[in-house]
Amino acid sequence: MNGFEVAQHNSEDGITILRLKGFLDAHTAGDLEAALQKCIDEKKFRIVVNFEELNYISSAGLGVFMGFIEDVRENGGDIKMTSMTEKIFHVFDLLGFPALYDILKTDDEAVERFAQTEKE
Amino acid sequence: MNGFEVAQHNSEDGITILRLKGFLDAHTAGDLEAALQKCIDEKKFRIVVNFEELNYISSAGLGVFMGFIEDVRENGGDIKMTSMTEKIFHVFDLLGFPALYDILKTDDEAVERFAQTEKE
Amino acid sequence: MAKKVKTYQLKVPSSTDQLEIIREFVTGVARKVGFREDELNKIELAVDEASTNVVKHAYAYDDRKPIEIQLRVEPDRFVIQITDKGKGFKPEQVKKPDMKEYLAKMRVGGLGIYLMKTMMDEVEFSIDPGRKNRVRMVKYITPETVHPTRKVS
Amino acid sequence: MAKKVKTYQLKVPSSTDQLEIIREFVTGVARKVGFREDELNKIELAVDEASTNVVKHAYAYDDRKPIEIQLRVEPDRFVIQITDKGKGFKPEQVKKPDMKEYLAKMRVGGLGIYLMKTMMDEVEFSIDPGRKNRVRMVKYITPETVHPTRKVS
Ligand SMILES: Nc1ncnc2c1ncn2[C@@H]1O[C@H](COP(=O)(O)OP(=O)(O)O)[C@@H](O)[C@H]1O
Ligand SMILES: Nc1ncnc2c1ncn2[C@@H]1O[C@H](COP(=O)(O)OP(=O)(O)O)[C@@H](O)[C@H]1O
Repeated sequence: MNGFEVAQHNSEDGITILRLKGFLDAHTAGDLEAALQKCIDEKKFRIVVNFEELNYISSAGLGVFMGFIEDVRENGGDIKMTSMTEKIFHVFDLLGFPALYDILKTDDEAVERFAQTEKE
Repeated sequence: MNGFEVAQHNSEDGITILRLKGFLDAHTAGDLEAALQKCIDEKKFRIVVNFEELNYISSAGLGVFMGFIEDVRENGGDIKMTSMTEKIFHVFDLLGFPALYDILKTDDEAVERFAQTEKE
Repeated sequence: MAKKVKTYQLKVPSSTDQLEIIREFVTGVARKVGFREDELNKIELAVDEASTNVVKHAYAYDDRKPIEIQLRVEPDRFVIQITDKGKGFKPEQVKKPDMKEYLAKMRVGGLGIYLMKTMMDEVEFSIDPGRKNRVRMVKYITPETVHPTRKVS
Repeated sequence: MAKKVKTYQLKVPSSTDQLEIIREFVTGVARKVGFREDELNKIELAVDEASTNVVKHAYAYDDRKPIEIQLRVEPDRFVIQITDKGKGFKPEQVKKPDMKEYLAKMRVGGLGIYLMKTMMDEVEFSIDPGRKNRVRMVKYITPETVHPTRKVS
């Protein structure tokens, strides 16, 4: 069946990209939590989460991001979100998440955004 | 969801090709029956059934072919089957259908086979 | 002639690894009803949230307990009932989350019932702790929610 | 410690347009058990044939009647029970089709029970006409039938 996967890529500019795939619900949220916790443990606070291949998200999945964003930002980093399908964006949008998170079209835009913040 | 479709193509050499798609079970067998009945009614007795995009077949689907083969052959025609996936062939094979039906790799082979019978 | 009503029932162990089977069952029936893709997505999410609550809150992750989903397809509505025999709760005390405050405080949970209410046309709880706690959610069958090829009665 | 058994139950109207939902439910659970793709195909076909028989023979296409599918995942076996309250039949009088004769005479039906028996490890009927007719089919969970990553108990 479907399942859920997180693939981690480390870009050369010290940014970590997490590519989500499949179905993010109360069953699989723990996997995302583990992946984000690993970033924190390794002091990788500049995180891009790519949603391109994510087919589904429930509030359990949304909650994971809420659980980490504060910690990440306090350490000078951020969680930026990219490449959401309309279906997924709809849920984020409905809950007003765009007010709290940077939601961008592409990973490049997210990386660019990190570079800008650096300069400031 | 899945459903079932039959697409009919008439080749120039008077052969009718039926391309099956989707799931052939007791619910959808009637659609195949209607398509074959239409061939008979139009006196198209040289029939190629292409299974390439058929994902599933149950005995209700197998039964449809049994219901027409005699009639078709008595009229000098045949039902030849092509492009089965391993999954589908497995069911036909298990029941010994290859002894009764020409099961071929491609539509071209089936057309060729019809041409040969013509010459004999 | 009486209008036809079709009923469906699914009973699975109460654990999060069943959510996928539950979602597929409900969307399978809802797709057959003729609901549009975006309505299917809403129904799927509402059912997931309600089922997750049963697993988490009603039974505290005890997978020996059953979760029961009942569907009724009526001429003008699709009715989903999710039943547990768990500890129950006071739905009237669950506040609608203030999303501004929610986001400001970066809370982790508390969105499930809100999403259910947003996704469905009716959401109603009936609670009898330990015996029968049930959430009943309704999606109307209208020209807006179903495919045009489906004739709405 | 007692070995864990998980049970699942599905109840849908008895009509052929439910076959897809039935197949998806059973293969969904069986996939979770860890069965290999070819075993999933066999289970899917056996369940379809048994369910088709209920729709066709037990209830003669009366879709107000329910068809019930029960699944049990035991440590070493996957048990499927399909129950109807229809007219029943005498399973011992259903002859194994002679495929040579079958093909020679180009018969149209009569393959369902044969396929069920070929696809599954055990097939057993218990008949009580009008009350409870049940076919019980078993697929063993062995290193041959499940994926290597799944640990067989
Ligand atoms: N089926 C249920 N059984 C018991 N309590 C429930 C049930 N559904 C909801 N609740 C209660 O309602 C509260 C709000 O639920 P919800 O909005 O889904 O948010 P969350 O599950 O994230 O807490 C839960 O925290 C729980 O106390
Ligand atoms: N659930 C059932 N209720 C009543 N009769 C049944 C049932 N299942 C099978 N039968 C009987 O057994 C016969 C053989 O079934 P089967 O091998 O599936 O072939 P077919 O359904 O094509 O006749 C059927 O014709 C029917 O008389």
